[in-house]
Amino acid sequence: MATVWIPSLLRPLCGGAHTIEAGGATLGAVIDDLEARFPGMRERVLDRGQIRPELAIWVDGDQADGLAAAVGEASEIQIVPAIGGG
Amino acid sequence: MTTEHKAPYRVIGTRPLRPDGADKVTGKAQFGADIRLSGMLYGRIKRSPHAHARIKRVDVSRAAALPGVHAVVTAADLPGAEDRVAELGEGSVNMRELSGNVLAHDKVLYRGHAIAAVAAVDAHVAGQAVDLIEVEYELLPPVLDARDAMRPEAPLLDKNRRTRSMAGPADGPSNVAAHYQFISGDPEEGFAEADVVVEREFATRMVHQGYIEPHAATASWSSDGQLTVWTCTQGAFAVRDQCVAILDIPVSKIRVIPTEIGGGFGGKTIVYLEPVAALLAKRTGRPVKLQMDRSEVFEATGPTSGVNARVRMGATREGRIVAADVELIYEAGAYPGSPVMAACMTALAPYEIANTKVDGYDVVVNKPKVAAYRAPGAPAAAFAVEQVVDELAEKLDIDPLRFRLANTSREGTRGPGGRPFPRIGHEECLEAALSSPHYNTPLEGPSRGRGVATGFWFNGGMRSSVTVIVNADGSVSLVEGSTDIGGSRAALAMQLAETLGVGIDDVRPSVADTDAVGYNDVTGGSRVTFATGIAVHEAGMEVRRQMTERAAAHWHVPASDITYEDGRLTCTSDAQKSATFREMALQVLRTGEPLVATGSIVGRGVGAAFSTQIADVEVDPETGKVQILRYTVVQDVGTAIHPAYVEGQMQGGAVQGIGWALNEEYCYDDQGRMANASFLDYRMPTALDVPMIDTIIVEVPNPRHPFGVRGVGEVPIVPPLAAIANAVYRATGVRQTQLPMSPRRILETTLGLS
Amino acid sequence: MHQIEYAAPGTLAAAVALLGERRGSASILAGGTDIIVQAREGRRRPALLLDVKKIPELTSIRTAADGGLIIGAAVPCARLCAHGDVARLYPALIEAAGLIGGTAIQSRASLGGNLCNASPAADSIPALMALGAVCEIAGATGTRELPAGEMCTGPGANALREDELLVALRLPPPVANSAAAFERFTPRNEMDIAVCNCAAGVTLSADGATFISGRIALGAVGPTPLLAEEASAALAGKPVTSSTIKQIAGMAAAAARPITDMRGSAAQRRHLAEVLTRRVMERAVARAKGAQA
Amino acid sequence: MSTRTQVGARINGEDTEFLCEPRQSLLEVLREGLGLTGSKEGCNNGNCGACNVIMDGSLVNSCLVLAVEAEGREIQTIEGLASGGALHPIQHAFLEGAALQCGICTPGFIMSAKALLDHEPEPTEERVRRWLAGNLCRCTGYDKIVRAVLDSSVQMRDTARSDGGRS
Repeated sequence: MATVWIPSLLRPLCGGAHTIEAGGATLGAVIDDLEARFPGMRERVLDRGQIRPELAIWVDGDQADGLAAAVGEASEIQIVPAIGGG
Repeated sequence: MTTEHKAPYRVIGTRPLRPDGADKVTGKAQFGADIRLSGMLYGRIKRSPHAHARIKRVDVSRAAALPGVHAVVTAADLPGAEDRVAELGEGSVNMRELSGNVLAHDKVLYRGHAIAAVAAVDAHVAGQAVDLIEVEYELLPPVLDARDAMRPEAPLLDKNRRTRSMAGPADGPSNVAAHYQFISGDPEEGFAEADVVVEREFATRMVHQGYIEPHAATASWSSDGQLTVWTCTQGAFAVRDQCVAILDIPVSKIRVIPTEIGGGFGGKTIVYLEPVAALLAKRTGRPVKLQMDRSEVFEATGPTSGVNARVRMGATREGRIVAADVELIYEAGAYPGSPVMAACMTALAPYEIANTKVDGYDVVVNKPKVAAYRAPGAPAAAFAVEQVVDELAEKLDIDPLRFRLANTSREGTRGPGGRPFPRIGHEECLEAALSSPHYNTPLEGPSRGRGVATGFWFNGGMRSSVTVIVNADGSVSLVEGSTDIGGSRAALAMQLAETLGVGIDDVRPSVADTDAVGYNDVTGGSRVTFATGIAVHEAGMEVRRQMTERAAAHWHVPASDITYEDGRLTCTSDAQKSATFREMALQVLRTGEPLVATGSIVGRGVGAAFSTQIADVEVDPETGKVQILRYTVVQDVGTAIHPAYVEGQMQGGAVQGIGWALNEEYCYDDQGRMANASFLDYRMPTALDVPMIDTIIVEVPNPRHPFGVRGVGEVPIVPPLAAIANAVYRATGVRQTQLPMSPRRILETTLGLS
Repeated sequence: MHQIEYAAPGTLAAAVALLGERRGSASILAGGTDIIVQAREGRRRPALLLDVKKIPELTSIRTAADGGLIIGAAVPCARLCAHGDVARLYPALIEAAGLIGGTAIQSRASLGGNLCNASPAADSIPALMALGAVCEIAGATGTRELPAGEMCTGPGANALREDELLVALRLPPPVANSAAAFERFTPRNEMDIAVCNCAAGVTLSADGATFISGRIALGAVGPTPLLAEEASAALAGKPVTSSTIKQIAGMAAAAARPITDMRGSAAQRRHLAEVLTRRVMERAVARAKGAQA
Repeated sequence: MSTRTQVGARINGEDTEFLCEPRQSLLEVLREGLGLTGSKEGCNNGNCGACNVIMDGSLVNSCLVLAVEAEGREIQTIEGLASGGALHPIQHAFLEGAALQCGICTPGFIMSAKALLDHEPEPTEERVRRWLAGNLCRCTGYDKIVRAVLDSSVQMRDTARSDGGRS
């Protein structure tokens, strides 16, 4: 199971947990798993089936290109706002 | 302190002349305004004198009738842009808002907001025509302060705006465009554990990047409907894609040619003039050049946010920071998009703190829409946090650098959102500062003080492409698409020379237009030497592979028999068969297939950059003037590819920060008019205001870059505001919670003058 | 910029005639460092720019019969500051004129332009006032003289009639045991406008123990540079001590009528008026004593 | 529509004639009329020094000189500094010392430095900083620029000395 860090403003959706173990071989599958257990999660993270442009989802230290990003058994997933630089 | 020669490298770490340098010292280099085309017209923009008003009527007839005027355009000439968010590589931009910022549709939201544009035979006639454009306004009350704008009764800039957050959109309309929050651990429990708690509020003003080159763009349409745009930009592809969206034309119809760029610091990442020049050029059938004057640059481009911050931090008697609570309110300007989320994520990054809460608010006000500015969001947050950290250290009677060292982030420390740091060099920076000659030289004399501060900034990855062409004489052309603001052509050419084992003089780098090289995200986020460097390395390795195959065919041996080392191909099965890269090129490229390789990458494995800085100041107790006596920048750069330009980034960032700390600010009257939109009254440091800036390059290689590169450009501007504030405190005994620490502010806070 | 005409007459008479013809629609172009910017920004809209740099009277530095100097109104600051007699006789003027803009501005900007532009914060005007400079003015009806302190009548407004131009500034020869000094305060060390500036001229008794007379002028603390008259008058007969200087500085500051703008607050300017007056008086006294030694 | 004036000036050693309107600055005519775009417009009001040129031996902001004022004057711009393909020692010192990043302010700095070293061959660091205070640079923090000017002054003195020895 991958570990997903839940952003503070989404924690009310999942009983206040800071991290949640979720299953799936891809990022999309992990989000499906979260949605199944904590309805409403998907639409906070995705827009029309894509990662919301204002968000960045990191899998094991790299920003995921999309929902097909591979997720391993011991993966760490973080959901954070996207950042610009100067 | 720079290691001039590192054992594994031949080219990296040396200081060759930059390839574009000769043209820049002789005046030959072409910058944005230097474009001159046959039959070219000159454009000028009509701008709002009001900070907030509804546009009731625009009458361009008198302007259009002026002899010498060829066209006048308004927002009505722009195709309606969709209300969608376009990905431009630098965070996200709402296209309708981007279009509205280029030419106001129905409301003007800040003084300087563009309303119409004129093309004429020369700039003087265009200027006269602009004066003849009549605009009727319905004045609306301006909102100029973020805290005022957050009040429920505040006038709304956009009645359809609802606060966005991960919790979903809010119910009612608001000037608060977004709310960000990060909580880890249990902050209240953490504060309960603390023996010392410090809480303070801070405020900074809007400031500008202050690049010396004003924005300039020239557009020309061919008779078959192809648009060419010349512009000084940090990202030719970003300009292309924004023009495509705003003008509603296919990508295949537009080519953007980046000129040399006279500074950007994040401010040249979004379009202002390009789509307007394109409209005027289309209308007139002639090339049109638009360039801003300095007051337009101040009033109508994208400065960075004024900020309100509240910071509360607690530490144990032993010197361990156990809790932090930070609230950051950032002005977005006229449209959403302040860098507050980056501020939230950088504010506490230098420290490992178990219990933290950070809230950030992105608030629209009637000021120009902010753009990126060097480490966007981080300096103001560090100004607040690093003073509170300093105060904790003082209360605990611990040396401020040692206090930071005791709490430093390390590999594995989790930041906001739970992301763990990879290998970072903050600890090494602090140690280098502690053992620096500067820190170990006592500062003596009255009204003098020494301050330290530390800062963090992300590195960007994003997309880069390069093409490497091996010429028949063995020289190598490097075609890249990352516009070069501060010497990146040199840094990339050096990485290619290193990869191929050839001399730096054998590599000729050039920045290509959008039709001549693969996609490249903007030059920003400290990403080019890192990410485009990876693309260069990839292309270089492909050249090596192809060259090895050619050599194998030439020598009639299997490729597996050939080694490539230090720029020499050698056949392991026949030592007689050995040739340098150049010799082999001469053998195989005169007649065989041309040798071309590309590198196209998404920059993964970004490093993280830290800088620790030491400032000595003297404060004139009678005038309040702060003089910088000595200044040292310590920075982990991963690997310094070209140490001279790495030092240059460190020095330049520090001095830009010194300006921000001491004198720079947007001064507004209560109607939202900027009172100091000139280089005379927007007081950037001159050569006489600063000393030599000492640099200490720390090299903790980024393990995920082939040469260990970390982004260098942005982080040096993060610590100076706080370092100087801490120094002023030591000199005067008074904490400076507002910027700029101008003589007036110093007198007000030290003498109670008001 | 709007359409303008340009003329560069070679004689004073021709210039005065042209001014008379144009009846207020002409502006004088000396160094151009103010007028060109103002015309470009639409703050002034002269129909004619009258370049005075070809007129000998405006571009020369001459010694007057009384031993003082007559400085052409259009002499650029760089030439003024490099002039041996000016440096010897009026170091305070060099301290002031040398601060008008950076190096490139110095090549063009002039005392006459600085004075006629009548900025409340102009650096050379308090120095000219403290030195007792007199304006030599030419016009359709002849020439007249005016104390430098009376040239500015408001922000950006001067006492010249439409047909007049400033020809030169006449500086009286320094009397024995006298000296002046100038200082300004700016947030940056260069390329900045004074938040407050101050010049003081003092004459001491032969033994250096008593003030005979003095003149203190302040800039950027009122609509025009101003002479602190009470403070100046109060100096006569006072002992040369730090407490006198402190007292006079306080009186000078009391004469200030500053406003708050983006360059500084009223309170800051009033405070600086006192600090700067004290500092320039100390320097002027030291200089007067040094001159005597 | 406009009254154009014919102006004759010696620009970078060549007698040059051009037509201009009185409202045009020397900078505008250099750039748009004569194609000498090495002088840059950073502020157009004399506060940044990017347009600095040398007129009759004096450093001026070309944005604050009317083109008509150039009549009969000798003007030197960045384009006239290198002789026959060889960089001027100041240009070389800037290149060698990494005294430029974006490069937009560089021509102005080099012209200012030349005016300084023409007047004062041995300036101190403080003198260099004061002289260059009218030139804004936003990239370098001035450190390497000041060093480059000091380095070139040494270089030029050495060259002058060895030239003197020969003649």
